Amino acid sequence: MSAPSLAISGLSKRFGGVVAVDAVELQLQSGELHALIGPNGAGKTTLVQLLSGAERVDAGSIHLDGRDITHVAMHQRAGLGLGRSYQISSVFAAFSVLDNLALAAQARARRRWGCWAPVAADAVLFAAARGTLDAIGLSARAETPAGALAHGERRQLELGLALASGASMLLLDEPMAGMAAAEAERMLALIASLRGKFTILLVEHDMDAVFRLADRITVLVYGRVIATGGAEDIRRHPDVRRAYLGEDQP
Amino acid sequence: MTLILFVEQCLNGVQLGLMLFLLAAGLTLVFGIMDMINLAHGSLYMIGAYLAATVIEATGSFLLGAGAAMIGTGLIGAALEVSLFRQLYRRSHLNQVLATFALILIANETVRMIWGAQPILLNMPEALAGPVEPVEGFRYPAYRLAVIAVGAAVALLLYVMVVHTRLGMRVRAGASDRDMANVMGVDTRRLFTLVFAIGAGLCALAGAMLGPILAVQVGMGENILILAFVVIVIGGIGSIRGALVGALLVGLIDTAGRAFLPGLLRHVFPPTIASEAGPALASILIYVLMASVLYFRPRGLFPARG
Amino acid sequence: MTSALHVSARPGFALAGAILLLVLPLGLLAVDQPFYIVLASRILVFALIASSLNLLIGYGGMISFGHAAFVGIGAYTVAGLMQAGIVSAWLAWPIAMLAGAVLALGIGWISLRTSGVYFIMITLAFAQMAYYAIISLKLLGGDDGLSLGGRSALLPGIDLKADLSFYYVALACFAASLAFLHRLINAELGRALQGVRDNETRMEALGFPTYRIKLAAFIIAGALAGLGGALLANLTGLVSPSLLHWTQSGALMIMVILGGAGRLLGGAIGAAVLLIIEEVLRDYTIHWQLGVGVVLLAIVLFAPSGLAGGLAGLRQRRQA
Amino acid sequence: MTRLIAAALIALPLALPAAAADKVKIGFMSTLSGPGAALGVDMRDGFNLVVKNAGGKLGGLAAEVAVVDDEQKPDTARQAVERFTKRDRVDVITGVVFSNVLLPVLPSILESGTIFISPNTGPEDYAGDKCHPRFFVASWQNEDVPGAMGQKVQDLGKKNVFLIAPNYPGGRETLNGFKRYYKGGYADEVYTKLGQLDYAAEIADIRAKKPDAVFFFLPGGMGINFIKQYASAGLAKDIPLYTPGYSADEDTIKAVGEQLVGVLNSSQWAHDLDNPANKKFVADFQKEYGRLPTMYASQSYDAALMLDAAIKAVQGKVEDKDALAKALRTAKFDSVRGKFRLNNNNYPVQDYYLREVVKDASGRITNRTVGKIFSDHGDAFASKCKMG
Repeated sequence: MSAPSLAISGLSKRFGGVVAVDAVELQLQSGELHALIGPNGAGKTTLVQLLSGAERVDAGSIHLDGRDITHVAMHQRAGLGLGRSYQISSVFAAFSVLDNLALAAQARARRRWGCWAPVAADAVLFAAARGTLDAIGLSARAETPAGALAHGERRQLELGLALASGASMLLLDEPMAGMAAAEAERMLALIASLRGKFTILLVEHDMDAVFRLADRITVLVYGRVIATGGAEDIRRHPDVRRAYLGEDQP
Repeated sequence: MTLILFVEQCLNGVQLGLMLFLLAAGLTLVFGIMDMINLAHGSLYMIGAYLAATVIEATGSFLLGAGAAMIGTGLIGAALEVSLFRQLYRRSHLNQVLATFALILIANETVRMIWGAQPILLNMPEALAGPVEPVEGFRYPAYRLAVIAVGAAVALLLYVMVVHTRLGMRVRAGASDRDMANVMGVDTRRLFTLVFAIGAGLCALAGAMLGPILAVQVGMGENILILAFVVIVIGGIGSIRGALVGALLVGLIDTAGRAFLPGLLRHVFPPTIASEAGPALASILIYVLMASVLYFRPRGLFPARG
Repeated sequence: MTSALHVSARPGFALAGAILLLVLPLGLLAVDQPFYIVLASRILVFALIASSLNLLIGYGGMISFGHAAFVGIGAYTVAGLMQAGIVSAWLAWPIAMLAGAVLALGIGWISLRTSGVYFIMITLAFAQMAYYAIISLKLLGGDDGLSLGGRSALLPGIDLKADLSFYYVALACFAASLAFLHRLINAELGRALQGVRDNETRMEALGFPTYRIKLAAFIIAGALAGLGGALLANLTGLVSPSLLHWTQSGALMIMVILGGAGRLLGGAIGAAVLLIIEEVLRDYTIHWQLGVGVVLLAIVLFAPSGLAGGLAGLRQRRQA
Repeated sequence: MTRLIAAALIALPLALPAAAADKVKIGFMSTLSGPGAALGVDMRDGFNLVVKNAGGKLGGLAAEVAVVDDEQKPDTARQAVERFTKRDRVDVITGVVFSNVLLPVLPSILESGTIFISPNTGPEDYAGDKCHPRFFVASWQNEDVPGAMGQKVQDLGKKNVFLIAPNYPGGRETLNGFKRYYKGGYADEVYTKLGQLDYAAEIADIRAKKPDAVFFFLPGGMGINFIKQYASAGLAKDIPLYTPGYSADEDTIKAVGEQLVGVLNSSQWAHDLDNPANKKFVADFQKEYGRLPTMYASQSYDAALMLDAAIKAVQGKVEDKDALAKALRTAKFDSVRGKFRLNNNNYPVQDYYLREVVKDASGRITNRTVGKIFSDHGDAFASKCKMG
């Protein structure tokens, strides 16, 4: 096996007296779609926050492609190819959908300091943005302000931002949260299409989706990893059954 | 420096600090509970001082003047809260800053129209106009001592109110989590109006008591307002205890700077330079304190929220 | 246009504005009213300053309550240099911009680590520090301020003491600054800045160094405000600590909001409207500030997007 | 939008009437708000009294007096001066109370060719080599009045004096004037911020330093507060106060009362000076405004009289500023202070009196002239002035 794309070791985070993430060990192979599941309050979002750099790590380490990023600032992690989406859509409400994606494309091209040349005249950049626009199926909404999008569309844009920003590793925090069935299906297809092109850590509640999509699954309960493995292993894992179904161990 | 001088300057600092506290108390509650930046707080102080001056000149009674000013300004505050401020609570801070800045202009000109541009110079109440001699060889103006006593009493009263009464409990609940307080059935609308009115009344009390020491004039609220903001940022927005500590700190630093820095600087510079640089440096110290508190403990010394 | 964010200049509008501003003083001279040339210069200077603040408030979402500090340091730089015998505008004005930029770097370095209401307060605190620092400096006139011996020297043959030449220099500075701001907000940094205003966390997650982006905008605004201060010192012929007083910062914010935060011409329109209201009301009543207060309050309550925003809204409605 | 603004800018001046040649336009800029307001108000009233007595005229010309408030701020003054010189095109500007307001705007007034008559502050800057043919002082040089008091305190044999004044040119010059004639020792020399109203820290300092006299110069509301706080600290009985007349004049007496009784002060004028012009002035002023005039009112009244005489001398031709200036220089009028003439630097040469605040027979607290300190006194800088 090659060196893991993302390696998490002994990662811990506490808020006051509550241990939200407790000595988590996790490794993602390059190109893998790895699902992270667990009951409410298991610490999934906290883990994503720690990985993306939004929260400070108390203990443990995070390595991205062999590089220690435990204490690297959030924007620098993004620069190293770590992209994320948010559980609650976090887009640029005053920007049009296209401008949202253009901004992400600007991030990918690492262009920040230009003070003179108009970005709007940059055909290459906008071609990239339009590419993502087509990929996430929002071509018809290009000129709409993101704040005026429907919930499902905003989820699509949310993912689009992560895609366009040039990440190679995606942390997707419940991309289907609050979506209607048809929308969720489209999103699922979209994520499926990303498979193999990106290394993905997918946090999701929809078990059906998770078991269909994921190469491997990790189960987090009370901040601890109780199981990691393929879909079948997890389905049969006694600790997981107990956590989810309340089954007593014999 | 003699001990007497030191004690006297400390008392002066405490007196200034307690008056700042009266202003800061209302400001910090309004800021903490309603999340509202009210630049017009200083205007309430000015209005209170003018009301006090008018009643004192008409009746000759200082107590009557201070009382009438507190009630009158409290009512004005309540009316403002109901008519205007309610619409601003959910607005951005930028909008609040501008709307209340506009109120400053309106209040200044209205006062100028009613009372004229010349300052009103209040006299101290006759009984307190002289000095007292609490310790042999140490004389101190009776009026300033009275100001200290009233300030301390109000501080104590406020503390007891906030910490030990139902009203105070609601206020604290509101300061730490407004939505939760709402859910728990606290009638926040009435609570806000009440808190605002009390804050305005305290402003008026400060205005009335500082009237004879300073001057009742248009624009008197603007500089002291900024000091009050410094106080509440240092103390922690929403915290009465923080406001008291912050106010005393600012009062003492400001007085110490004015009293002792020129003397120290005079060893190096001629008097015109020393006496200009001294107070200015003391004023800078206050803002340095504020900036470092914001930098190292952004929530202030006594944060109201967790 | 594919990008809705892009602010395009309407050439006809810009040309008409330019011609008008160019012939305005000639018209005023024709009717023998040189005073209004001074007023127009004053408006141009404040338009420049307010536009620089608009970059922070309108485009960067940074509610800086201490912009007067940058204006003040620019003005004092020119006055101080003149006192030291350096009168060349080519030297003094860039140094004033540099001083504004350096002060902005220092203040921004610390202030930009805070956010929300704490940012408002800490910028206010720093501006007050600058205010008292100036008062304490006897070298720069302390509380009295400094009178300038004359105006800066620009080119042989151009005497800035003449109100007309000063007007055109102020116009040139304003136009250049506005053009620069126009390019800036459409360029990479400007769009990134607006992204930060809209959603800072997301910008960071996308890989933008948001702190440094804000700091860059802060420095640019500081430099432009420093230039504005340099012009202001030349216009009024005196600098005093009241230039840095917090109410000055408040007045600048008023201009931005009045005109329309986040609109290219917002600062300029706000400055013009506020100063003209002042000038007109002043002749009718000594209580002109009451009028300003009421207008301002009405705008905050009923037209929070400012005059430029209101006009744009009207235009859109007409087109729809 | 830009078009609108430009249109408004062009339209504005058209609405204003053009200047007529048959009147004299006077810009009266003074401090009418804040702690120094009482001074400006008295000066305005004194000036207006002359115009009113002459039926709205000065020197036979209809007088148009535009009164504006400088708010004691140089920036505000600067804009007001722009309006006076470039928009209203006044012939004469007068009224300024404070030197820190006057000094920054004086160059642009003089550059515009407008005449300035100072009814109050007489700065050192323009008394010596920078003296100017269009700058006149109708009051005194800043050192003169305190200088007289310095002489008196010297004569009283004081050895250890505490000095306090606001930190602005007028304040510094005032203490310099005192020090020019007082040769004893000093307990301290303190400068406060102009406009400061709470003197707790300084008074504590005085108590600790135990001087044998306090000389203070705190004009307007500042002085009123200082005296009250000084008395309430219980120092009034132990350490006597001395002051130039400005801080022991009728406005201060009205505000402070009893606590001022016995305070010695110096002045170039007093309301009990025995000359016909003064008797008429005091009576008219009291009748018109219902209060006793102050030094400020008398100076401003004299400034108006001086202008009146000069306009008469040039037979109303105020357009010729050189002639008007020359006429001002030699204007003959009955000054309320008796003997009065202008020195080669356009600053006064006059007598200086000692006054004492007393309670008179009717129980009224007021100033009484008790002696003369300087006779025919000119300032110390006139010799540096090159004007003939």
